[in-house]
Amino acid sequence: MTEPLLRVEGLKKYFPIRKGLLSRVSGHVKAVDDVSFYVNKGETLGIVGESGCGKSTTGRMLMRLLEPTEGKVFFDGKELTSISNDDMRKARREIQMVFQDPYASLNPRHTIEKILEEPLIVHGIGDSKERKKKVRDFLEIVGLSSYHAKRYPHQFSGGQRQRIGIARALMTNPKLIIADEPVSALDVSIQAQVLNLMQDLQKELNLTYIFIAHDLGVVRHISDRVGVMYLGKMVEVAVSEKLYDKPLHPYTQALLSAVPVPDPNFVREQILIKGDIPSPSNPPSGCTFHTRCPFKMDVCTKIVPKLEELETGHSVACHLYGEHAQQ
Amino acid sequence: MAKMEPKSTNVAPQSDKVAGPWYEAWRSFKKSKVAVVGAGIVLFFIIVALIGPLIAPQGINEQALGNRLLKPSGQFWLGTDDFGRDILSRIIHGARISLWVGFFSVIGSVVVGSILGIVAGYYGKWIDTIISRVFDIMLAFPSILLAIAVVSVLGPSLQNALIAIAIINVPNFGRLIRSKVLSIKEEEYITSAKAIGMQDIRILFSHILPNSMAPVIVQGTLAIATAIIEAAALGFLGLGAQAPTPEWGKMLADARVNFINAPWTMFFPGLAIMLTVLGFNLMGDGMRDALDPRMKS
Amino acid sequence: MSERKAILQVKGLQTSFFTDDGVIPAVDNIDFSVHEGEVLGIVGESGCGKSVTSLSIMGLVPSPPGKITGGEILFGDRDLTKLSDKEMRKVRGNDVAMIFQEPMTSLNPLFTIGNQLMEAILIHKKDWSKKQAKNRAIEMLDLVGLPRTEELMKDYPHQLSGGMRQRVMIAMALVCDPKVLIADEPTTALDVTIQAQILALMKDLNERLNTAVLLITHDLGVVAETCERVVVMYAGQIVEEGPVPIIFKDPQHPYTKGLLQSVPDMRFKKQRLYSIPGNVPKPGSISTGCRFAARCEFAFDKCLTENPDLYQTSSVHKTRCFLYQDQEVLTHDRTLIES
Amino acid sequence: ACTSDSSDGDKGDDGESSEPKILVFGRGGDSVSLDPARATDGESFKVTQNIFETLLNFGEQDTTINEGLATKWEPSEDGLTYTFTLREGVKFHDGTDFNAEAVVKNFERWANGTEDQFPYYASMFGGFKGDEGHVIESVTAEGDTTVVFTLKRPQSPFLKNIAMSPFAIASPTAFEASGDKFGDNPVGTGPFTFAEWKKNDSITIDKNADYWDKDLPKLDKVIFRAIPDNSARLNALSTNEIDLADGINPTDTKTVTDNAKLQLFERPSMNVGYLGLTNTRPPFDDVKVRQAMNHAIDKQSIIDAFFNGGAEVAKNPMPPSISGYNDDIAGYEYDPEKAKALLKEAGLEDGFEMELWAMPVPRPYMPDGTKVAEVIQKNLADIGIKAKIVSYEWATYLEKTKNGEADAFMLGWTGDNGDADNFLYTLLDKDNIGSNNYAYYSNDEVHDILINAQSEVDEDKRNELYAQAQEIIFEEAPWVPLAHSTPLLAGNADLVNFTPHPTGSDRLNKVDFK
Amino acid sequence: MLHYIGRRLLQLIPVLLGMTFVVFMIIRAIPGDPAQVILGQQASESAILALRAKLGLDNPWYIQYFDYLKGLLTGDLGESMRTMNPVTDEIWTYLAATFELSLFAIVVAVIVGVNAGIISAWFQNSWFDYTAMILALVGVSMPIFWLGLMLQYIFGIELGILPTTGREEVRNPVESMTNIYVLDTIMQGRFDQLGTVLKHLVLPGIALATIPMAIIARMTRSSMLEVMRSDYVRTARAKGQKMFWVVYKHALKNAIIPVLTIIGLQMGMLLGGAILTETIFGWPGVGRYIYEAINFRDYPVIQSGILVVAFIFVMINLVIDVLYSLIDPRIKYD
Ligand SMILES: Nc1ncnc2c1ncn2[C@@H]1O[C@H](COP(=O)(O)OP(=O)(O)OP(=O)(O)O)[C@@H](O)[C@H]1O
Ligand SMILES: Nc1ncnc2c1ncn2[C@@H]1O[C@H](COP(=O)(O)OP(=O)(O)OP(=O)(O)O)[C@@H](O)[C@H]1O
Ligand SMILES: [Mg+2]
Ligand SMILES: [Mg+2]
Repeated sequence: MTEPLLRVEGLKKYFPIRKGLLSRVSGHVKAVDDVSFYVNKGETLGIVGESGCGKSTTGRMLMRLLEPTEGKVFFDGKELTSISNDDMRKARREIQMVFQDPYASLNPRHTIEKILEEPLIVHGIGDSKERKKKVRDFLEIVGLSSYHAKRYPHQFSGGQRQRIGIARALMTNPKLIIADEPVSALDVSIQAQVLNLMQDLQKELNLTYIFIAHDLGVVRHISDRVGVMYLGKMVEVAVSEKLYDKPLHPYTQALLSAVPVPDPNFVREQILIKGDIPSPSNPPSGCTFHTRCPFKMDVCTKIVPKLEELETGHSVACHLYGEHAQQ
Repeated sequence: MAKMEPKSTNVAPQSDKVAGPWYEAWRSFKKSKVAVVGAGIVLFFIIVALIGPLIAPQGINEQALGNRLLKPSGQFWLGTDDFGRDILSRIIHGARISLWVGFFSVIGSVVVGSILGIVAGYYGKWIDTIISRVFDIMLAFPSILLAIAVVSVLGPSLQNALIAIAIINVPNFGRLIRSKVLSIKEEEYITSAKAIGMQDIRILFSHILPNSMAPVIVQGTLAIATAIIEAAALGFLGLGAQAPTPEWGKMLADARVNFINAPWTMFFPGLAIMLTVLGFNLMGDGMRDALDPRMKS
Repeated sequence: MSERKAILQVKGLQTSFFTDDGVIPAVDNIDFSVHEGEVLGIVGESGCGKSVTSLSIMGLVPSPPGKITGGEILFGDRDLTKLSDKEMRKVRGNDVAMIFQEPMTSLNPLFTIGNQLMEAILIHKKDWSKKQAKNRAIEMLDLVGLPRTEELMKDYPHQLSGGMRQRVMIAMALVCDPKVLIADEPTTALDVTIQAQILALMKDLNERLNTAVLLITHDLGVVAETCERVVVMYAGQIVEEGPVPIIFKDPQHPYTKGLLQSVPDMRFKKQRLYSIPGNVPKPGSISTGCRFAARCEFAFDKCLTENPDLYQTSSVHKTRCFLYQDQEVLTHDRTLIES
Repeated sequence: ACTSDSSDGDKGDDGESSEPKILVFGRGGDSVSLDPARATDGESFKVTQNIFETLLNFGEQDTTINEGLATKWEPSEDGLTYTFTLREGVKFHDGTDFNAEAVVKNFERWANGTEDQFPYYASMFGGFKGDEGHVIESVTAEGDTTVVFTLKRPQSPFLKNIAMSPFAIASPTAFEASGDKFGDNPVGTGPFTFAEWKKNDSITIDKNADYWDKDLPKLDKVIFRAIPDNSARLNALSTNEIDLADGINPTDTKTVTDNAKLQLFERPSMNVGYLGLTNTRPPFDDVKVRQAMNHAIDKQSIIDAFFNGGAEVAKNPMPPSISGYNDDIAGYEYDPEKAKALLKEAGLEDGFEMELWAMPVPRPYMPDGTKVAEVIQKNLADIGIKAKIVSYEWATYLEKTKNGEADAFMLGWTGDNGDADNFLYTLLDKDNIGSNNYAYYSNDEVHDILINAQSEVDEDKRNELYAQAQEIIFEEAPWVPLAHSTPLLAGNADLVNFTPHPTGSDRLNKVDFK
Repeated sequence: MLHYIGRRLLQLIPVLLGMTFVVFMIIRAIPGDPAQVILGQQASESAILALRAKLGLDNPWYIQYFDYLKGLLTGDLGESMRTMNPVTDEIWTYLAATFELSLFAIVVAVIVGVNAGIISAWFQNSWFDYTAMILALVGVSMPIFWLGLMLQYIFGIELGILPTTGREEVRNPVESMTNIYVLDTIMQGRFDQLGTVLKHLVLPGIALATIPMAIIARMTRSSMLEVMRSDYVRTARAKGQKMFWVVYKHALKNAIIPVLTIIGLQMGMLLGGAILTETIFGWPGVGRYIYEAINFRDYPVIQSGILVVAFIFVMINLVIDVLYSLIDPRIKYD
């Protein structure tokens, strides 16, 4: 197998909780706890999971916008986690990000032109004239017009702003785009426009996406493979057809069954799981899902299940399928 | 791809006018009656300050001891002081002094406060601790006492009063900028600037600073108001402008001996202070509403 | 279905905001009714006036700048828009109750759950003792499936998770047995697994207590799963109304159609999503003609100059589109579309 | 534990006199210490003057010598011994007897003290026991009522010194018992006893029922109240919150006289306000320039405007009320032309630039320094001198002028004991450069004259010497003497027998309400 | 909670220590010799030298500073150079006077300011709102010394209905126990005196209250407006609660938190910064005490006075923070 574009090994992020007089570290929020995955060139990896499970933290660590507590990130053969800050800064030309809130991620005091030109200036690409031209080109590519260049973010609708966010990510011809909930803030009809745009661009520019979302429908639509996260851990990764058709992890099953389907005639078998997500600062022992799991076994409270490939392209971290399955 | 979006957009009128954030702020500023009144008052005093010598009916230092303490009249609209000088003319000249002190002391504290605030907020760590502690110490002082002490060290004069006022306001701006920097640092567009690979210094100057300007401008306007009062208070205590400068606070102090027999000598300079300060306060309020979207209803 | 009595009727309701930038008709001439014991959904994109509609019913439109400028809201035979402040207070929470989108911020952070629940009771049951109120409150907390209710009464909102808070909100809305419960996007802020719990609870309560529910949402999935009838809003107007199975199977208004097609379905992968071009117009920026005309692929000249009425296309189905102006056009168009 | 405290003021309902007579005296500041020997400030003496008594008293409104606790005093021929006969039947407020022993103990207390404890003693009697300059050889009691002072050398103002407030006789029992704290609980023989001190606010003294003069005092209680601000004090007077106020602005004269409920008092002048010219700083090292300055300033209009006429134009460094005053001196008349001519002679016909220092606080000799400075500035501008008014805080001002940092500075002096020496020697002798000779004026001839005068016992000869000195000083013009002001007080119209004293410490024993 | 308070007090130490140093250096940088001012203009040179020696002013500054700190450690604030009394003894009476006045002012300011703010927010854009807010703006723009003088002129001189200086009718003095006269007179049952004491409080109290009142009113209004837009206020209204209770129960409790900060700051400001008012109204307060000490270069009084005022200021803020946690269950200090 050829080396994937991006490979992540044992990524962890523990946020210290400080307390007391000398702000001693009294504990940790285990936002991301030992996550490994890879993304092949040209494909889209979707990451889903409920709020606070560590999706964004993972995304940010890939670009070292957050320094990982542990773990390695390999991009295009290079290990990103060990290079200097300045080298990392330069490497960001190849990896770009699209953010959830298209308004908050655009500086309200800059014109669109300035916002889009900035990545080029930062990486010293082209002269002023070329840059301006490129800005206009990309505006057209994402479906806006060049006369929009002189405007300010607040003068655009949500969908248009997200197009600007995407255009900015594209300016430096990156190989990988990490999109953190790029459509969550958008209305359904606008969401479709942006999803289509992203798909078109991927084909045209041969992009690789990591697509973070909590909407399972959207993730299925856009992803080739999907990873499901729960409480800082990756509990299941599979090619999207397999995941949606035959989810293995009880959490994935519950999640899929909880999503309302826009079809009044569709009767699904609902697995209602009880309770709330536990706090990541004090995660349950063993399998972190055992507190809510309908199939809980003794072993689940003790041993952390490993993410293991059950069949090609389908990995799951659950004792139901491992060596303890017989119990 | 053309299919994705038809050319029709419902966004903003197609006018060529670039409605930037400052322009927007200006528009909502204009809409606020209070703000406009405030700006009007301020403008009035600025004009008075600029062309004062041309419009003042009399000179400021023309003593005519024969005309002492005359009541307001057709000739002396606001009466005369105990040197027989025209109070109106002196108030007109005083506008220049008060505005001068107001503006420059605030500019001084903004510059120094901003530098300290940015350094503290952006670099954090022990530098932040030290600067913040120093601010704490300064803020724990009763500010007027601190000003008095500073002027006492430097010697009473208008210029030193200005310096003292600038000094006591430094921690206010320092803290404001620091907290602004800290909060803007967490904004998504800063993360996105980092994500495109932008250098720290550039982020600071191109993103953080411009976005912290709005509250500084608002705070600055309001601080001018306070600075004018503080300067007058120092003048009143004899620690500000020196005779025969027609500084309003000093005029008030000089008039105190005539408190009972010539109350107008005290009334009008005080009124002038109050009006100017009111103007700046109104304007600052209006600007806050215009610049702070949170306050918009 | 139609024999069920309408308990809440909204007729020609108009609510506008008088702002510095001009008058914004956030809700423009809408009619619908809520029947006894049913779950009626309102869907539409952000800013189309869903919340303003519900606030108008409650008499809670922020004023200034908002104001109900026309129409009537009949509860039984009383017009809520005409009630005095005092009379309206008796309706709120007692006859019509409401829960909001954000369970995080809808509870007062500085008072205990118990205090807030008992307040809701004692406002309307003036002759009740504290003890009675307390018992009732605990009973309601049990009803919405909350654990250790006695202690919960002494807890503050921040000590509860989002899902629990939303349950408290529901309990609080139901303490006085209202006839109608308005739920404005009650699950949008919650995670899917929690959303599923809450929706199940609401459906269950609706069946058990026979409270009519007006469920506002932008999630078509929620509507499909929970509601009997649905009202589709677009830019301050109702564009389509009818029973859920019919509308999902046979949407008439081009907007509804587009909306249904643009939702990615989790069950299967489409190559490409349908997308409605353009953006939702800003309220107040529409001059004449059909509000959807600019984004509509079927639009013709008339659509740009005249605003269509809400046409009755069957006994239970209404659509605001010239395509359905009369039956002829209707059938003509049907064939056209289906071909 | 005052045994003699019978008039319990407000609370006691003593049958006949229905209303206790209370005088509220408003003044500029609080006292520092009520131990007269330690105090240095006028506000303290104002109070101690009424709690304590001195062996000799000044005249009611002058500085002549009158009987006090001593009824007789006899200097020896050579001026080296003084014999005092003490009043009998006088008791301290603590009930102990006043006698010769007590007087001796007081003088011993001071003579064994240190400069920081009893500064006035040191400066009036030339130091302490053992010091070379110490004037007093011994103080001895001869019987109960006779005290004999033996001096090392004649001291002409000796009796005047004895009459000064700091040398009031305190109860030895009390000061021995309370030591350093005596100032908080003073015990004297005076017409009033100490009652209460609310710091920075008020001091209350009560009638001494056992006072040796059975007719006095008339008042039951006096409350000294600190109201720092001059106008506020006058307000308080007009609203009847106080009965008597000192430090009345001259400009308020009319306000007082127009008010039928008020009356104005003038304190006889014993001061001089002047514009000092630092004689060592160019161009003031040139006598021509100094004379020009003298001619340039229009003293009369200054007095009219800012002393409200309540002052006399000064031509000498001491006021006319003091014996030795030389009235033959003509003074420099206001004549800008002459001033210009003098400047021209000095080679400064184009004028020059200078700093004009103005005191920041009102003083009895100068009610409003900066305003007077403004007029002077104007006067100087008329002859081409550009003066910039400079002011410092009082403490700084004193230090800097003392260091000779000012070109020209406004200052003044109030006599301590009404003696010419206390003006001429203190202010203008070269011995006092770096101390009270702020003008750095140094003239050997003047010095010799003044030293001679100090031990000259013959009054006429002394006066002759002082007249000479004034002559020279006039010619040399180290200052521009400006005014001898008459400090003003105002009081309730019902107040009678109030006689303000030139030293600033008033005895209130005869004061009464109509 | 106690833990938190302890921590705050510990954190206070470097600040106060820093302050002592700053004050120490500043006042020694002020030209002017304490001995000279204390002894007066007419003092002889030798007396001045002797006093300097006695006050230890001849020692190098670091020794003086060290001595001062040593004293502080044992709770000794030093002795006034001028009166030779321990500062600890003296400052209490001044503090009490200031405390009484500021408390009166702040109570007036809070009662009027908070209610004006609430009503303005409740009836936003009504005539009451406009008038109150214009008055508040005029209030914050007021030079306090001018206001004080105007009040004296109008009420003291023109109308003659209120006393213009001091704390009491001096002819009928209050027997001071706590030196907070309102308290003293009540404890002694002297209600006639209480009346006059209150009368004396009115003018300086109003002068002092104006600015905080205006600031509090504005702050309350904007805080209330924000809270009134909040979801939980809408919830309360949706329950059918009366507007009065919505405002005074649900909204006020939330809105008061930022206002409390302002109240604390203003209270601190009044305690230390009322020099002008205290001078104009002849109030023997701590601001004037320190100001006069500056004029007299009474180093120990300046140093300790400012230290005490700063300490109180910080303590007030601490009390306010503790109040927060009582009001807001979300705030937990530990
Ligand atoms: N800077 C931080 N300090 C401490 N904890 C943090 C920090 N950032 C995130 N966390 C915690 O880490 C966990 C994971 O956060 P993250 O933002 O990655 O979640 P997410 O899956 O993206 O959630 P969402 O869907 O809400 O965006 C959360 O519990 C969060 O509280
Ligand atoms: N307080 C207000 N002032 C001015 N305009 C308002 C106000 N509240 C609502 N509007 C206008 O009314 C329109 C309808 O708002 P509403 O809140 O009902 O939308 P919604 O359908 O509930 O949207 P969402 O799904 O985002 O909650 C909005 O477009 C907005 O412009
Ligand atoms: Mg996230
Ligand atoms: Mg809504």
